[in-house]
Amino acid sequence: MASTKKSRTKGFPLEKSDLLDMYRQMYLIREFENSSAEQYAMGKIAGFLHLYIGEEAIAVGSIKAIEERDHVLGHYRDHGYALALGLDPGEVMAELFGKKTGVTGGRGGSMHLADASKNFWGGFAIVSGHLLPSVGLAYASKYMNEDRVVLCYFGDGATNAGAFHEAMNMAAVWELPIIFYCENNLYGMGTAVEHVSAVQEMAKKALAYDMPSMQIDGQNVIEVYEKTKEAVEHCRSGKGPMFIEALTYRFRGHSMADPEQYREREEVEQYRAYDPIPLFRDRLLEEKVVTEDELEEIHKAVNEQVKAAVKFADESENPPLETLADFVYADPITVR
Amino acid sequence: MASTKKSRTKGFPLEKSDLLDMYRQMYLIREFENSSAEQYAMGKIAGFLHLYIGEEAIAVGSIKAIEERDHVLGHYRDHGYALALGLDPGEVMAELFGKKTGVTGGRGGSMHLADASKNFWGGFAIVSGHLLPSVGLAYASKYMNEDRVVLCYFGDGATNAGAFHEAMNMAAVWELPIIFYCENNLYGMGTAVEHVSAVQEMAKKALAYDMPSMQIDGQNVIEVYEKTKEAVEHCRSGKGPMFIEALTYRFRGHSMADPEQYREREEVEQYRAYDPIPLFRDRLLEEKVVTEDELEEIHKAVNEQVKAAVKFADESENPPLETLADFVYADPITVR
Amino acid sequence: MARDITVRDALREALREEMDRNENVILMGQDIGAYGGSYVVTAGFLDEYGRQRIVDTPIAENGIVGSATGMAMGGMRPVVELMTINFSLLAIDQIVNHAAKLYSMFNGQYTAPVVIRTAAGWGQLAATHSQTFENWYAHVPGLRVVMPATPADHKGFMKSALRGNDPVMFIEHSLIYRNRGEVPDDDDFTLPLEGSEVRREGDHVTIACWSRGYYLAVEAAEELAKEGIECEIVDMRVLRPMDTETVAESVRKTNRLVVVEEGWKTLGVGSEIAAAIQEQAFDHLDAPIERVASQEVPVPYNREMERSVFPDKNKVIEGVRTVLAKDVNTATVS
Amino acid sequence: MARDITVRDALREALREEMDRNENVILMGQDIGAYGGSYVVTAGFLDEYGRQRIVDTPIAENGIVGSATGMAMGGMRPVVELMTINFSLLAIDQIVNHAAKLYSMFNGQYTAPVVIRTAAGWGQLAATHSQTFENWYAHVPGLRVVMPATPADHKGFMKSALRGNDPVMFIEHSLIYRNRGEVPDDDDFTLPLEGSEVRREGDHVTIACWSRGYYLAVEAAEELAKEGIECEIVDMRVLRPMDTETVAESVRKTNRLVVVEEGWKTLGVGSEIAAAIQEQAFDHLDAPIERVASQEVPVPYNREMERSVFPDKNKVIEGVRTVLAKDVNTATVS
Ligand SMILES: Cc1ncc(C[n+]2csc(CCOP(=O)(O)OP(=O)(O)O)c2C)c(N)n1
Ligand SMILES: Cc1ncc(C[n+]2csc(CCOP(=O)(O)OP(=O)(O)O)c2C)c(N)n1
Ligand SMILES: [Mg+2]
Ligand SMILES: [Mg+2]
Repeated sequence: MASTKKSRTKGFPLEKSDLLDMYRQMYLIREFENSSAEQYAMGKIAGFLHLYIGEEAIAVGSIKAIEERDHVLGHYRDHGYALALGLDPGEVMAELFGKKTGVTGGRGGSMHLADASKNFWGGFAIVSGHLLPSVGLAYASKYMNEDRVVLCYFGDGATNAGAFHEAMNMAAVWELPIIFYCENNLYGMGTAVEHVSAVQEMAKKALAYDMPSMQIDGQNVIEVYEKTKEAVEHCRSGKGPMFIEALTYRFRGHSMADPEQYREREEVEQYRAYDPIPLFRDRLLEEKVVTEDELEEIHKAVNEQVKAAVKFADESENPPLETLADFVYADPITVR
Repeated sequence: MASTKKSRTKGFPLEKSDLLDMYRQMYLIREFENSSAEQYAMGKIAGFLHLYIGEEAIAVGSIKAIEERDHVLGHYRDHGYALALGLDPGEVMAELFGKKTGVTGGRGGSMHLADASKNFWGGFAIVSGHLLPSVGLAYASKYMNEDRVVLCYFGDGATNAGAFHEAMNMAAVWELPIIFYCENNLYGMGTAVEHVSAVQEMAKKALAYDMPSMQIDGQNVIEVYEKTKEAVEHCRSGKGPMFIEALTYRFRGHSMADPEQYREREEVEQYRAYDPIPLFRDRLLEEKVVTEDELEEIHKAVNEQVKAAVKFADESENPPLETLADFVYADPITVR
Repeated sequence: MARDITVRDALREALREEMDRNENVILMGQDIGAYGGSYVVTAGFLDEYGRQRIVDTPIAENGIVGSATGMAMGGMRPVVELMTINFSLLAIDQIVNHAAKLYSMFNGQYTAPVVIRTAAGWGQLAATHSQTFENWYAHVPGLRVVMPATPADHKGFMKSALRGNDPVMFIEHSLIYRNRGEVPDDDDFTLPLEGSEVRREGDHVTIACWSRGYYLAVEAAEELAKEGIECEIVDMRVLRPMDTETVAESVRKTNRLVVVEEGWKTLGVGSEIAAAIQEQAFDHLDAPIERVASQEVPVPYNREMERSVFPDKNKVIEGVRTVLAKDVNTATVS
Repeated sequence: MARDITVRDALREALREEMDRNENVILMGQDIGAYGGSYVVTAGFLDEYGRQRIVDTPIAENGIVGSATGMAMGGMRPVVELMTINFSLLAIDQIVNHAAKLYSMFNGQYTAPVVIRTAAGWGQLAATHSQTFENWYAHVPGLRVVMPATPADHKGFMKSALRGNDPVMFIEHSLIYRNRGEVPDDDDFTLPLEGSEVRREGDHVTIACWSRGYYLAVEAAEELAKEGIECEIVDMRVLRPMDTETVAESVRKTNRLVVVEEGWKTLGVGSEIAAAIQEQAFDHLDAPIERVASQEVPVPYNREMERSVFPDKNKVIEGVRTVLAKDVNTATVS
């Protein structure tokens, strides 16, 4: 959510504090994940850990374009959304550690971060599964006149699932305020898009629903912000859903378990030239929005924050075993 | 399957015997179904009975355009496909009666006609369910170099189901010889297309898969034949799948249980002007392909055939109860 | 005060009353509006409530349940109608992996109290349209699964489901919509979503049943009573959480148990009841628990074959005779 | 001759041998090719057999199983890999309403012998990725459901599945791929897709188990043997058709039964085994059948919590002690 003042920084659609905030968030996500990879190697995090490294501009740019009341849902690669939405890094790290202080109390783990108080409904681990609840939230927003837009993130791989189609169609028929946000990183796990999708440009899939769409540069946080802003306005003005395809690339494996035998090292190296963080940093420096020193300060502060997050997670307790059966049912059960 | 000779009747892409055969088939489907409706009213047929009345040109025109080796699959509204493929009307009626002599031995009923020896794999009652096995049959045809095209029929309503999307995408990715044949009769059960589909033209749905498509007049059996022929050639030449949307209308309720409260009588009356049978008959007469007498002869023969079919069904036996558990497993089971 | 109404009318009343009480209650499903519902439960509702609240959906079961789940997350109270329980298989990922898990997986942060109405039943509809999967849903923590028999239960459970906070599989049966029974005259008549009910007392044998099976049990019990055999009938009503203690209590008296169900026998609900009762009333059983269930075949269209698949009064009677025939005195402790 | 190999290698051998034997056998699934398979079962296969036979599919479970079913109808022998059994819920309509029914519904005209490989298992993967639904599939007539424990069974069943004519749910377990055992040195080694197996003899108690549960049972039995308690272990192996007679036979000797499973207890496979055994060996049971199963909660991510959900050696031992503690002499026949 951008600051509300109207002043803008030269060459940018946002003012300096917002720009620095975005930079800080991207850097935070990156460092948080680098650290979590280390913690994983040390055995403090287990199960699946999917890193967002290389894709940070999408979460940060798009979430900057929405309001606090808007809804966010994403898939399991969800650290970026969580941190961009302002969830506490310590509590997120604690969740990765499975601790009681984690954002979902150690029940969800990396794939299931959520904070209902921030309208972040979660990371979801069934590919394409959350697209349907996302449609329902948009329906509720419209039905109850809440003026809340839904931002629903998913990958290129998810667009081949039937649930995607059902969600797109219903959102279009019901003219719902939802942005289908496709992060096209060219692979679903180890499978390249061209082997499994009839079209390479995900945005084409919106044609079947007469849904407006855009294809954007997911490595450029400012473009992401601006285009998402447009889409959000489209949705708010009652024109129905929008499909955004953000072109991106993940620099790490699908999850920590991935031996990455399906792509060449050179390919990864090539895409590293489009690392959204240096790209943004260079632009901020070029346009003299910030100085190296200011950036250094941000880096230092973030590094401290990440260290503190790990410490917090480390020192937190496991959830008590007696609470195992909590939250299975919301209403009481008396029969055994 | 059209006769192989090259001679053609003036103004038509087929010779007289084929044209009369098509007329006869359409008339047979119509009379067969009128009769089955009566049998239903008499309680000899039960469960669901979905009539194809008004849509006969599609099954007849399209099946004329394929070869015997090609595969056909359709949904539960399947009498038309069965009769156009040459299944015996007596055995089809017997199936509707649930008799042992029925095409599926009384096990399938109206919704599940099939004759594997004619590569008619069945009517299927889960909306959109058969689209996926259809894709698999096309895969097998390609993999085993069999040069068999798959004709897969379904309704407008089926295009909103996830399975449709998964089938379309896989067929396109794998470049399979399959025709997705959408019978757009404007309603899925009692629900008008515009209330449930983001696009009114089903053919638009093929855009998401870069799949070529055509929208054709499903009331014109000759157009159906010609366009299907084109599509079949497209598939045979290895160019991958094709989507056909045949515009049509069903003159009767969705099934015998339908009180038809979702549409006005006038609407139905309007569409009756596009009854494919008189349309075809008038054209055959106009172009002097046939005489009234010849038609009369066809009518008489068909009427006899239908009467005989009912008699055959009536006189056939129920399947023996001892065979109930046959065909659950193909290989023997010895444990109890 | 109470009135004698049908199961269908009990449902209609419950839905209407809750819609009138809370404007965030909406109904959605295939052909529930213009068509009036496949089993005519919502006939007339579209005219009364309009397209905003009576939503005809695409044929997209996963989509319907999934979007309703989102509506519920967002504060609405959607009632989904899945035409038949057979089609719920297409929605089962949303039911089991989403609706049933959100509350727990996200540590109690939010609930998704979607109510899924669907109908079991048969009637020469052949293999894919004649199944019942209450046993599957009853396996899943996080779901409440009701499968009522009486009009009062249909009404009371539906109203509770719409006031509660858990996702509910509400399983109706196409062959009992016209069955009648007393329903209290009270706009706030609700019933807790748990607990079995002894509906008939008897000393000789217990019959555990639910939904249409309850009516079969009653027919059988009436016939057997003529011979002096008194059946105690326990209507299970709610299959998750399942109250087997009421059955055990009854078995401690009758020492014999028959379970009636329309699902296939292997791993049907009866298997759980049998397993639980042999735990809870081991020393009281004088005969093996008998399960009267469906033949294990895809259901054929042919009428006689179909009838031979499903339980009926006679098969229930036969089941009772089987458990009575076992003479406890011949039992050998090996 | 036999070799000591892992479950994973047994599977790899079976798939390779059958692919070499019949060129219409193909493998398809998400990431089985370039990635090598989530559980590395098909690593290297793409290079060996090429894209024609090792088909990386879209993330479309219903689509994968449905199209494989069509391939099987058309004369091919597809082996589908569904990454985990959790995702099979998205394919369950094709599995249950299509593959399992075509042969019967169309009166024996054709079969669709698709083989569906999928993995149960857990490992801090949280609620949607830690389930096992063998009980659901074992409920369905028309399906064969195998869930083997030993490398030999994995190999022999897979080869049989690919030579047989029925659709097969072939359920593996992610936590036993590295377990080792003897496998006969024979390219034509197949095993009938039915029948349980007594794998360890003992007089005091019978343990029925399958898949990973078998290994837990062995651990428990070894520990109990030190105290002189001898467990008879029956590996169920095939869950449909289910051979409960072998269990009953064993119970007629031991008079006590414990079932071990990783699914939720209510309506798990254990419920069917218990229900069947109380029918088949009623007079021989000296104690209620005990089910050692999962806690009935969506599985949490936290390691300790997760471990507390699933059975382990100690819980099996506890189960055995429970059935042994029941003193038959105190049993009162009411
Ligand atoms: C229904 C389902 N099928 C398979 C999986 C296993 N899986 C997890 S992530 C993934 C790839 C998804 O790719 P994409 O949608 O492109 O997102 P990305 O990981 O590239 O961000 C797969 C196949 C799953 N979680 N759910
Ligand atoms: C998965 C599934 N959902 C719902 C139904 C019930 N149903 C049967 S036919 C039908 C309408 C299908 O409409 P359409 O595809 O347009 O075909 P038409 O009947 O118009 O030829 C519905 C909803 C079903 N059989 N299967
Ligand atoms: Mg991707
Ligand atoms: Mg239609």
